[in-house]
Amino acid sequence: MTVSTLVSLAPKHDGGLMLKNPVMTASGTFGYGTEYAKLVALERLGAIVCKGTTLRPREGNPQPRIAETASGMLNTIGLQNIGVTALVREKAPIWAKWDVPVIVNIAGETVDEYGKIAETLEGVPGVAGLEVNISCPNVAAGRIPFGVDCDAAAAVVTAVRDSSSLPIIVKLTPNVTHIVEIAEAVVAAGADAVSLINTLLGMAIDVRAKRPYLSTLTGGLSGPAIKPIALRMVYEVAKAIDAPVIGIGGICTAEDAIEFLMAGATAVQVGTASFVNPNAAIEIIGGIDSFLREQGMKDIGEIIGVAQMGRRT
Amino acid sequence: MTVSTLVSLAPKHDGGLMLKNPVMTASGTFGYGTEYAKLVALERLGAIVCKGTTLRPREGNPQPRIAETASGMLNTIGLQNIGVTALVREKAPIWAKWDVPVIVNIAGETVDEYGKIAETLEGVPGVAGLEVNISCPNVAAGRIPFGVDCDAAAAVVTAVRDSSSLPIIVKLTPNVTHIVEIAEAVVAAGADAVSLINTLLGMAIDVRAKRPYLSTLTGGLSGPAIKPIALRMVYEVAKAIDAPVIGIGGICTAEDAIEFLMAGATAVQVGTASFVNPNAAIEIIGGIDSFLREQGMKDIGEIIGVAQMGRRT
Amino acid sequence: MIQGTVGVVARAEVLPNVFLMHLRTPEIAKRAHPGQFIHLACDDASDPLLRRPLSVHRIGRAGVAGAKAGIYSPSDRRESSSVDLWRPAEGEVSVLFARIGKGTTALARSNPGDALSAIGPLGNGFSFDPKARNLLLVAGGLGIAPLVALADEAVEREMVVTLLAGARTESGILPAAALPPEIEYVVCTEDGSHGRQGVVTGAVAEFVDWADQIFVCGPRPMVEALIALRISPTKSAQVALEEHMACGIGACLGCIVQTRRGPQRVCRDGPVFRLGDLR
Amino acid sequence: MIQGTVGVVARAEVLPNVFLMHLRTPEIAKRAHPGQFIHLACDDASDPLLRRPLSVHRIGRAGVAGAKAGIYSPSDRRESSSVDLWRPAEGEVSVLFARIGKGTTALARSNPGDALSAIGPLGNGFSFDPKARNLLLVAGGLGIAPLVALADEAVEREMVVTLLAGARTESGILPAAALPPEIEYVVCTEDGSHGRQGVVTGAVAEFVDWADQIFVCGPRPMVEALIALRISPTKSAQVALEEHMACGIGACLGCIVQTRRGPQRVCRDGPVFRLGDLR
Ligand SMILES: Cc1cc2nc3c(=O)[nH]c(=O)nc-3n(C[C@H](O)[C@H](O)[C@H](O)COP(=O)(O)OP(=O)(O)OC[C@H]3O[C@@H](n4cnc5c(N)ncnc54)[C@H](O)[C@@H]3O)c2cc1C
Ligand SMILES: Cc1cc2nc3c(=O)[nH]c(=O)nc-3n(C[C@H](O)[C@H](O)[C@H](O)COP(=O)(O)OP(=O)(O)OC[C@H]3O[C@@H](n4cnc5c(N)ncnc54)[C@H](O)[C@@H]3O)c2cc1C
Ligand SMILES: Cc1cc2nc3c(=O)[nH]c(=O)nc-3n(C[C@H](O)[C@H](O)[C@H](O)COP(=O)(O)O)c2cc1C
Ligand SMILES: Cc1cc2nc3c(=O)[nH]c(=O)nc-3n(C[C@H](O)[C@H](O)[C@H](O)COP(=O)(O)O)c2cc1C
Ligand code: FES
Ligand code: FES
Repeated sequence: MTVSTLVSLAPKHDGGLMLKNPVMTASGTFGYGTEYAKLVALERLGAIVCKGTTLRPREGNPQPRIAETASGMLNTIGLQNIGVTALVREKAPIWAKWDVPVIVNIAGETVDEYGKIAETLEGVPGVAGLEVNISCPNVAAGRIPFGVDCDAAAAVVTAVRDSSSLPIIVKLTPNVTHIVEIAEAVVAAGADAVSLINTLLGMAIDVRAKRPYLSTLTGGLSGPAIKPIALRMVYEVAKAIDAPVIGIGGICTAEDAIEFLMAGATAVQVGTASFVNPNAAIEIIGGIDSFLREQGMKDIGEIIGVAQMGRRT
Repeated sequence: MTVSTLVSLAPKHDGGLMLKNPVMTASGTFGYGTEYAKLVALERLGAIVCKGTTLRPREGNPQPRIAETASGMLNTIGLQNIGVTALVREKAPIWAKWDVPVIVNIAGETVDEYGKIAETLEGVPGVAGLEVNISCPNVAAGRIPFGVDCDAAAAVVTAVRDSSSLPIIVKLTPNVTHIVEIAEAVVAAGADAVSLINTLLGMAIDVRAKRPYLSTLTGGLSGPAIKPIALRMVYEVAKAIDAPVIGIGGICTAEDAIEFLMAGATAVQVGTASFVNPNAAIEIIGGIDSFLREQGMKDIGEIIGVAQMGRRT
Repeated sequence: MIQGTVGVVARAEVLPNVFLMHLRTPEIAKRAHPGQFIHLACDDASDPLLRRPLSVHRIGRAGVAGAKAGIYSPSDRRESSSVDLWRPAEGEVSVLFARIGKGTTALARSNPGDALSAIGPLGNGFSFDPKARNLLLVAGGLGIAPLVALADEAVEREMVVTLLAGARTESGILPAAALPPEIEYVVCTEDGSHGRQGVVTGAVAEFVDWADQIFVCGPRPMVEALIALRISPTKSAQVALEEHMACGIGACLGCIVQTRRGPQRVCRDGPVFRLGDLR
Repeated sequence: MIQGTVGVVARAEVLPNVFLMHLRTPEIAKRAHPGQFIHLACDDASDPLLRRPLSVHRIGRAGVAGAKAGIYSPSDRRESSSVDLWRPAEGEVSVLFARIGKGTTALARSNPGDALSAIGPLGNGFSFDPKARNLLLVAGGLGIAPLVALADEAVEREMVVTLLAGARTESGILPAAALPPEIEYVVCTEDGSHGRQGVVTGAVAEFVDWADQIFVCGPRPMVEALIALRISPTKSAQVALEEHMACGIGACLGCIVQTRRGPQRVCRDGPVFRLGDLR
């Protein structure tokens, strides 16, 4: 019996951004893919999302950049990356030869920057889609993240939409009261899909030094600790919007991934878990397949959103 | 050498709600205190906050009510409690004999209910203060929690303030974009102190049953998993407001508590950790004392807010 | 009820994925009654976070049939081979548990000599009807765990005990050596691989008239089948329930079960309830 | 670089709170170079979450002085007593680590026979200057861990090695038996309880002219003191750095260190850097 795990991340887009399975690696946690080439059978992945890419190269933040917390970690990498020009020159040609779609995660400090990055990536072989990270601080609005405001978020999406013919995924921040409103706003502005969640804003304090542990005081919390929050948000957003949702947050095992799919996610991204187990995504793909077989199911679609149906009694 | 750990939770209030040490037990995690009387030397606690109390008794939610998550737990107890009348009759007289202040956590579904509960508790011996839980759904506003809206939150505080001469702590929900704004609003409305955080909204899915695990679909996430988020919010709020902040969220050890104090909390509450170790709060009190001695400090005030000072270099 | 450290004296996998552990804890052994439980921490790190409740399986106490003679010093480490596998020594209690998730997996890794953090004994325990002489014990799967302590005490009191034990297959059935020899042991397996074929509740009818009192522990569907039998209230049928627990002490209200007496906490008002009170 | 399971063959507390562990991992043993590290998972649960990087302390490989003869089957469990404590057998590598936090505490609890998840060997490793003959190795505290593998290989290549090892007190100093016998071992303790009194960097001046090449591993202040000595670049001084790591593979950018060549990843571009490149 063959089981189909094909999913489309952009059903309204030409080409549709079809993935052979719904398991992707999350931005910032799998580098440019190349770092893992020796350990992981990359061609088996649904897709790879590369490190957040900015218009110009960035050196990122001072040390310390990471702190471990209970079942999680805080990071403040500060979007260190080679910049979109180097990416087009050095990374995209490698990806073009791979048998796995690579999605470029992009980040700007102004609406204009987002548009320019998207423009630079237009028509570049090896780039299958864009994931627009709107958790970055909007320098124009006093460093408030774009993603906490419906209008700012929509403006970013419009700018990217206007500069790109690629499928556009918009990555939402969880640090908001009503994530559904933001999701609705970005879909209305032309997002093909949304991905959530990015990291939760957190802090650790070094009690010996009597100061915040990370160089930038706060950092982004990721890992299994945040899974329940992510799952709740995915459930809420999937219920509200008519576009694919990509679930992210603390996914380590096939069971975790299936929870997100059942909550309504069309696909998932594996983040921090890849640090712990570079083959986490590959093992999850195998585990989902086994689960579907065990349940006598023929298509991944049979589990997507099933937990939306009803209340437990 | 003696070390002073005395703190005031309501410096602008007559009496001040002085605690012999800054370690309290959190609402809903220590029952009415009586449940732990055999295992824990209650009189050594800074204060006890009792289970959330409503105007009328409540039976709470169906099973399952709790789910374990990575370094955390979800709960949907649903404010099961004996109601304020039974509390005044059965519990307060016991507390009046204890050598530890007991603060009553109160919860209403309308602004009016908050006022009525506060009225009922006015002048009752054994009740040292009120903690106003504004995470409850505001039935008048379509079940949106009071605590996510500055005006609704302020209205609750005003109602309680008008009905009570007790010190008032307002307990904030973390499920908001800008927690500082809510904190400022409740302090402006007359809160003597704020406590944070309540639980984060989360979900778990039972992949075998293909539905959300908890009877109410979502539940509140607590435990070590949420500590980094809580600490960040305490840091932000303590920097912004001119009233004591009580830090809550994942505190298990003295080091955890000291992180919150250094972030600017005047006191802390121990929640989920008491389930794991009923003597967690007692051990934390001892650990803070040892830390102060080790550092050659004479007063707990020497660590409160020290991490607010500066950036790491 | 105490909170403290207990020492793992022995651990053995007595059935596939089922572990028996002897814990040295004179204070709990002194106080424990059949039907009560111990709340055990599985790990010092925070995942798994919560304690796990396990029934007192047998109690090592003078005057309890399950206890072997002999006094051990607190530092005592015995190798599994030198332990009387089935009977905890004086000052010890044993627990019998299935390895199902991360908590019990961590517990199953404990070695003799390890220390675990425990709270106990917790809950109310079973109570004997002073007039009862013939006792029927009905166990589904690992529900047998608390009933063995009960059987020990009943034997001590010279009562007549029949234990009906059911499991899916023979691999879920304890050997007779695991039980006090004085009792009658009736085994049912769903696939007929050991004892009678069928579910354990099917065999209950045969013994119910004979029994003066009935004690039950097992999965929820089994308990419901027994409720459906409408056993006469004069038999004082008691059932030990399970619910997911956080505190184990009555504070969190996580373990509520609805009864005819209103919502009750399994950890503190139970885990033993009158069968007739359940809905 | 492989990801796989390694077997704990032996574990011993060789100094107070310092553990030596032999790991059976033919694939890593075959590939590892001195200065590289292994990224070890400490627990299957998610707290602690991240792997912990530990240097390859000695390598059991034919042609490496640290290796003892003998081939072991994968199922091999040796008791600590029957192991050559200091030398891993062929197909094994050893790690030497301080128990400081929850990760190393969990690791220190591993028993012979346990399996651990490992990724390795990772990082670049030390490199010999082809013209070098006299090597000066400078270790602060547990910084000695990777330098022993280096000493083994240098001895194999018939180089002349002096190892300066510093610690707070004698309880932090490895016995000479822990090192290849061919090397000169100079001990410094801050309290003078063993060897010379003072910090190890104080003794460096005496050997620096003699040395053709210098290898350093130790706490950051020690490294900074060495940078301040402005050792001639002709000595090709190399230093193994530490930074907090998540991936260990070059993907997360958590372990960046600023160098004269720009930001570098300790895990992939290092952990060994030219002393002269550090700022
Ligand atoms: C009073 C009482 C006595 C018990 N006695 C025994 C016994 O003697 N032998 C035995 O094998 N089992 C017993 N159980 C069940 C045992 O507690 C669970 O099997 C165990 O907690 C599962 O933990 P886990 O981490 O391995 O599984 P997981 O699936 O990881 O557990 C996840 C969560 O569910 C809870 N949980 C899962 N199953 C149960 C359950 N059936 N009851 C309560 N909580 C559960 C755990 O506490 C945890 O919070 C008893 C339960 C109760 C309430
Ligand atoms: C390349 C490399 C090689 C190392 N080799 C050795 C060795 O051979 N022997 C040895 O004893 N130690 C070595 N260390 C340090 C060792 O990794 C840490 O002592 C260990 O990770 C501490 O973990 P913990 O959980 O016990 O402490 P915790 O304090 O709980 O660690 C908390 C967090 O900090 C990180 N961390 C803490 N200290 C360090 C550190 N010094 N370097 C990197 N991360 C750290 C941990 O990974 C974790 O994320 C090496 C470090 C690196 C980077
Ligand atoms: C070290 C690190 C770097 C990250 N960098 C980015 C990034 O550049 N762009 C982005 O959108 N998300 C970034 N993220 C967020 C992850 O892609 C993911 O949304 C988040 O970590 C939650 O998933 P997880 O719990 O599976 O890690 C980063 C996360 C980590 C841990
Ligand atoms: C089982 C449970 C019940 C709770 N009930 C209440 C409540 O009635 N009122 C309230 O304000 N907070 C309640 N809380 C929230 C806690 O007081 C605390 O704010 C939260 O758990 C975070 O702290 P922790 O991580 O230390 O548990 C409850 C928490 C738990 C786990
Ligand atoms: S487990 Fe907390 S009340 Fe029963
Ligand atoms: S640890 Fe991830 S890049 Fe070095």
